[in-house]
Amino acid sequence: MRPSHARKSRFLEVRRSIPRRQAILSAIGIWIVFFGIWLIATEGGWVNELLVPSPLKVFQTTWNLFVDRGFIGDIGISVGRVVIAFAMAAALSVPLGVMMGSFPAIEAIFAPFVSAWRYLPAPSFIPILLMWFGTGEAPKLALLFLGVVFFLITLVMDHTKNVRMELIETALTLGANRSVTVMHVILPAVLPDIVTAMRQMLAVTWTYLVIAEIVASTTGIGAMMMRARRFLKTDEILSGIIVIGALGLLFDLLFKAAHRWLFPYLKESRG
Amino acid sequence: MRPSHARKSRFLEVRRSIPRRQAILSAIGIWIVFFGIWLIATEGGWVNELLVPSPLKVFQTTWNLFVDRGFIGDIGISVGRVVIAFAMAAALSVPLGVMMGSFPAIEAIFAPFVSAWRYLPAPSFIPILLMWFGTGEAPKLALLFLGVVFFLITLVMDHTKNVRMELIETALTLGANRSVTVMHVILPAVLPDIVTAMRQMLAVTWTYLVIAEIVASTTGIGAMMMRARRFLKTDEILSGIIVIGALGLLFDLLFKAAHRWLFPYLKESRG
Amino acid sequence: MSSTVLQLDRISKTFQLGGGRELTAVDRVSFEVEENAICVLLGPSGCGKSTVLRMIAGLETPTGGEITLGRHPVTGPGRDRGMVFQAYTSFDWLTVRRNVEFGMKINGVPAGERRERAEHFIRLVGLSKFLDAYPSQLSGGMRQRVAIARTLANGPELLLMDEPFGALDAETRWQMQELMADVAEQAKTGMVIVTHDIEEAIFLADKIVFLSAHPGRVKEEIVPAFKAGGRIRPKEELVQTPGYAELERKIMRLMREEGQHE
Amino acid sequence: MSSTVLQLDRISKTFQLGGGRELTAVDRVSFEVEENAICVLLGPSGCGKSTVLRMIAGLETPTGGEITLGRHPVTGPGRDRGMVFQAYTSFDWLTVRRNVEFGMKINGVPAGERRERAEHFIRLVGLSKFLDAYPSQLSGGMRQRVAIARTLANGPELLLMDEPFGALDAETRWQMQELMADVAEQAKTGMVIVTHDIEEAIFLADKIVFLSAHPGRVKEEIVPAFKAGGRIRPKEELVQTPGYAELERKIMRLMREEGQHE
Amino acid sequence: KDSVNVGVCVSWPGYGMLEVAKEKNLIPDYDLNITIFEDPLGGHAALAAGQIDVYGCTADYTPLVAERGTDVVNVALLNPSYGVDHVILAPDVTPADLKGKKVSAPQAYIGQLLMGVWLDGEGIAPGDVEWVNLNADEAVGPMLSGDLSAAYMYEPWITKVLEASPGAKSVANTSDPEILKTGIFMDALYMNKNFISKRRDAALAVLKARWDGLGYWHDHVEETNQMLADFLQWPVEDIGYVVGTNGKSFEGGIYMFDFDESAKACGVLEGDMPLDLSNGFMPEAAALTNDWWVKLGLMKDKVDVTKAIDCSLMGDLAASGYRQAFGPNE
Ligand SMILES: Nc1ncnc2c1ncn2[C@@H]1O[C@H](COP(=O)(O)OP(=O)(O)OP(=O)(O)O)[C@@H](O)[C@H]1O
Ligand SMILES: Nc1ncnc2c1ncn2[C@@H]1O[C@H](COP(=O)(O)OP(=O)(O)OP(=O)(O)O)[C@@H](O)[C@H]1O
Ligand SMILES: [Mg+2]
Ligand SMILES: [Mg+2]
Repeated sequence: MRPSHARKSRFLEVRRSIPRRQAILSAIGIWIVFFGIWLIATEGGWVNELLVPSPLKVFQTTWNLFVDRGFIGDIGISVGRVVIAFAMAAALSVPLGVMMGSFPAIEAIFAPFVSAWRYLPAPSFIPILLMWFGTGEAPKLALLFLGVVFFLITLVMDHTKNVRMELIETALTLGANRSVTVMHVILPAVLPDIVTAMRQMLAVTWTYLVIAEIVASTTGIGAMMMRARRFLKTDEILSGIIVIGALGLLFDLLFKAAHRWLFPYLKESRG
Repeated sequence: MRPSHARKSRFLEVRRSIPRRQAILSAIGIWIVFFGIWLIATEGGWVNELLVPSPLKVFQTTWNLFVDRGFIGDIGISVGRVVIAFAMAAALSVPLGVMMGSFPAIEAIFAPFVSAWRYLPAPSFIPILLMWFGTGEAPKLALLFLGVVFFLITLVMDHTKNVRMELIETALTLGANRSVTVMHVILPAVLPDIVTAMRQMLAVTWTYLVIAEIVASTTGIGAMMMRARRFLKTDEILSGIIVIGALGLLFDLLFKAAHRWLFPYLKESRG
Repeated sequence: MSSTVLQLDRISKTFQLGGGRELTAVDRVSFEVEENAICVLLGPSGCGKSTVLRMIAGLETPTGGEITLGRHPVTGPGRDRGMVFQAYTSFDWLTVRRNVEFGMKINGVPAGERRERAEHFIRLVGLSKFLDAYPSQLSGGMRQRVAIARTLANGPELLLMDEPFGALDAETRWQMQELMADVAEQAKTGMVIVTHDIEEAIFLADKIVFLSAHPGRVKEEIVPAFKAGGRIRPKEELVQTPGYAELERKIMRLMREEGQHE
Repeated sequence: MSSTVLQLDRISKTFQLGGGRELTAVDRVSFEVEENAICVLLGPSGCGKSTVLRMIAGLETPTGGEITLGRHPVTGPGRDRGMVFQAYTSFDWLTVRRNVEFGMKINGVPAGERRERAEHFIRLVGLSKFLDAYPSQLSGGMRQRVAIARTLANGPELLLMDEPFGALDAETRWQMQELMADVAEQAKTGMVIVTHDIEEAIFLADKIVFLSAHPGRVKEEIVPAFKAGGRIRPKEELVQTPGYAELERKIMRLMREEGQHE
Repeated sequence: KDSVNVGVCVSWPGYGMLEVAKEKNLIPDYDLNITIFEDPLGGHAALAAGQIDVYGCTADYTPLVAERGTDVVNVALLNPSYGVDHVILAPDVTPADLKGKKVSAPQAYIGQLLMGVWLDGEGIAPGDVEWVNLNADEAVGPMLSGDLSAAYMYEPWITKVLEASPGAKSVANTSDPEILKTGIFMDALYMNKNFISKRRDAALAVLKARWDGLGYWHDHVEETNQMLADFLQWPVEDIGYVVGTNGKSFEGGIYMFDFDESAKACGVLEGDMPLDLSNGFMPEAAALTNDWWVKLGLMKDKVDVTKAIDCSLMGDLAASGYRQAFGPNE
């Protein structure tokens, strides 16, 4: 028996969670609006078809790229680059960041350095990278690596510093030495946060892909987009953007799934 | 009377804060090591002096740039672009992010859109931006804006969602309506976190500067660096990188100071 | 003697959990709160005390029954029912004075009156020295006093408190309890207080509503007979009062019985 | 009767604050803890209880005086002094069993013995059903029991606890108190417990060390005489025991006196 | 087999003849390792650092190399631009109106030279216009929206812009005899000095292979154009619009020097040059380019451009009796 005077629910309620149906409809809605405006703008001739082709054209092109032009190969190469560069960045950032977050003496050494290098305009390193790494995969990986590694170190360090002091002191009073404390308490405690930070930073790596693949490259999504620029194939550029967006979201989902899978104990149960 | 058996302090102690002196020495030390290696590498002829000039040369060049070539004007222009673009990004992100964090209905609409656009490879939008915004300042600002705005929205939203429910419910039971709750409780509560998020994201804007200033630009640090690249003046490129790094750190300090100044109530006092 | 200010009439609350499951947290709970009286909700963890309080505040909608405040049914949160939470809810960006003025300001009380009332209630909770301090400069107990002053200054008919002193240490908790007893007398505001602490319940309550768990139902309503003559202070006296020890044991027994179910 | 396991000899601790200021948190505190006995540290907030406990644990270095455990001076944290904090310190990424085995594992106890001891102590704290559960699946009280089992399984000579039950609700707190009384008897481990709760102190303590504030000094050492015959259970009985009410009032008075200083 | 690292400056058919040589096994003793740099400057950096040995790119870079003193030399001119590069004027704009208006060209690239040379011909000094730093593709949008008064462009944008914006017109291109004879709108082959001095045989072999590849193209235009299309991932028609189908030149594309012509440009072979160019004009053209960079404010001084030119390899080939001369196929 719901009282008749029950508060009537308005569309906008602070922190009132919404039904799943509405969430799905909203998500679909915004994309319909987006593509709708795009479609109207192009079909209605508000924008030059040459520079902004209609979404239908772009989908068509995307389809063709996949079916006829082996775009999947380019995607594979780009994904490979992003993954390898990111893995290298993680392989450096996680140990270094955890050490910096655990030992103030180490933080004092590296933090002033790392925080300045975050501002590094990675693209201006291209000539230097080419000089050092030649023309193979190395300079592209190095660019992607440089674009993300300093942010990642900073984030890992911050998260490590947030590991609760009580956990560390508990380990110490259980007889743990420094290395046990770091490896068996601090590291597992911070790992879920590290994975979350990696999820966020992977997006940065994707945004750098286009720049990296201009560097001595004929393969990959970025190189395809460069070629498309040359021939004014805006539809292919937009295809590339859409594919990168979709890949980004896909990786986001993968990271989320990995998070759930790696850290089953974080599932909340019991009230 | 300190007991003679006091634990002897080792260099690496988990979470044992270090003396100020050590912190300062470490910070200076790492830079000395960095410039030292650089100096030795160039003076010792391990690298081609033309491609990697010695730090002395770079400082010399930086000095010349300032004194003889009016570099300060370029810097002013770049700083202006970064600040304006970032201010625009903030002007959109803060209201939108706060609304998304406050109203699940709004989040449901925009979140799926924003999180896909984070992966946006901003550089590939250059042709479209030029078409829409012409060749003045607008496309550069737009590029910087696009590079950072989606990250910023996401961060503001996340922080807003972390505003404690009790604060909101307190406002409601004091008789606040929706707009009062959002404007006078949620917004001031999340503002310190927003400023912190902005501090972090400003770094991203700086890394995009070099790309933005290739676009229809002959002024600014980025354009200077592009020209330097053309003429393979690595010393000037490195000067640009150093100046950007220094500016980044300067802005970081400004944001820190602003944070202290804007939120005096966050100063911890009393135990 | 005194009239009823709040009435709960067979209030139920069923939460929808994930996967179509349901949880009845509160099941046909009825009780009344008299004017200017302190009603304490007691019961084992998870018995629905907070849920009942939140429904009174209008922060949750009952799935059954009716809550009446004065003559009007409760349909949402409102300034007539002020709430104090266990977690500190001081607005950290406002000084103590402006915290206390907050409710009045958003309700359009003129500046002069606002100032006066704020100062009155700040004095009442003993923070006059800290008028222009920020909450971060205060201790936990002082912050909680700010929250209480803020709520009282807003002139609610009823003050709702969910374990308001749970996070405080023993001595501060006593001070707060005594403060609340004073406030109840001076500000003439009815209160519903949720607590775990039996001593606190006995000290403060004009009436104790004991809830049982799974689902939350009223198990017993207890009116401490020995308090008929008014509240007993100082607290040290209370433990010596005839009847106190029996009541304490009785409630302990109730608690323990309920605790078993878990 | 029983010998001394821990001895504090005029321990002081002065913290260096910013700007060259100093704060003497603990000033020449001396007391002893006997084998298998529970010593409770009581005192107003900020009187240095935690600091004393942390110095015993070796987590802070005294600026004066000497702490002796058995025959050896304390110079740093070690497995001979296990510590349980108020905040939950279960390692969320390990199951209950592996949490409890943690200390033994890092100290090189062979797997078989580890397993056996872990199971023994998990049984002792009543969590046998949850051997393979993760801490996040447990309630607050159960997590605290994991922490206690983990510490005990590591075989410390002394168990140090800083308001271990402060975050728990009343009924769970009682259960835990009774558990600790059992543990003290069965595991034969001495304990130093910091608490705010007078009832808890009286129930658990073989000796109460009452500290005064600013700076922290030993104000009084109290040995509850009525407990000479052993601990009294169930708790409901305790409040009825002759001498209990007097002791409670006495401590309340001490607390209140100290509270004034603030 | 020794390998030689070759770079190609943007995917451009003119630089593709080494790929032809490689695929047709015209250089059997060496492994050619060919990389395309979509970012031309990246290639120059790699060449200067010795990460690549050989690099095909525009000739306007020669004075810059001389100024910097990097270990890079221009060893041969490959082809003039024969109408690829245009200056496009917006509708309703006359050259005389351009003072103070926005004109676009990629700063410090050949496009800016062309724009500068053309403006100069119209009596407008570089300082009299507002330069906008844009690549051809980037200039399309602003050109269509009327933001620019003139722009440097090449195909396929010229056609698109002329179609979409009636009244726009091409006012100058690199096939104009006046512009051709300046000799500065050229593609060139660069090599790393250390490569030449340490592996002179390899350098000679690569250079020869380049001409052999060209010869193969001349003889098998259709097959080779397809090969280039695959290599660059271009449509084959577009290859035709650059290098043509007659095995020599394409009006609106480029004009392929044969070996003899290039050797004459170096001055290592006697004889007259086509296109109103003079024998041995290479240093002259580089010096002129240098002048233009100075005029445009991008270089400070005149430098000794001969430091960055090395015609000895062409000379060795010529001395060894290597000859190649051809005109368009019938
Ligand atoms: N929003 C909600 N969604 C689902 N279940 C809820 C929600 N809020 C409370 N519950 C459940 O309702 C029951 C009663 O919760 P409530 O918080 O009212 O208990 P409580 O008596 O206040 O407990 P405690 O003493 O621990 O604060 C619990 O089982 C709880 O898990
Ligand atoms: N690391 C520290 N640096 C500076 N001062 C400290 C530090 N730790 C504690 N203090 C100060 O020492 C005094 C004693 O603190 P301590 O935490 O030991 O008190 P306590 O009795 O445990 O209080 P509570 O009951 O609130 O837990 C306090 O005034 C506190 O502010
Ligand atoms: Mg509750
Ligand atoms: Mg403490």
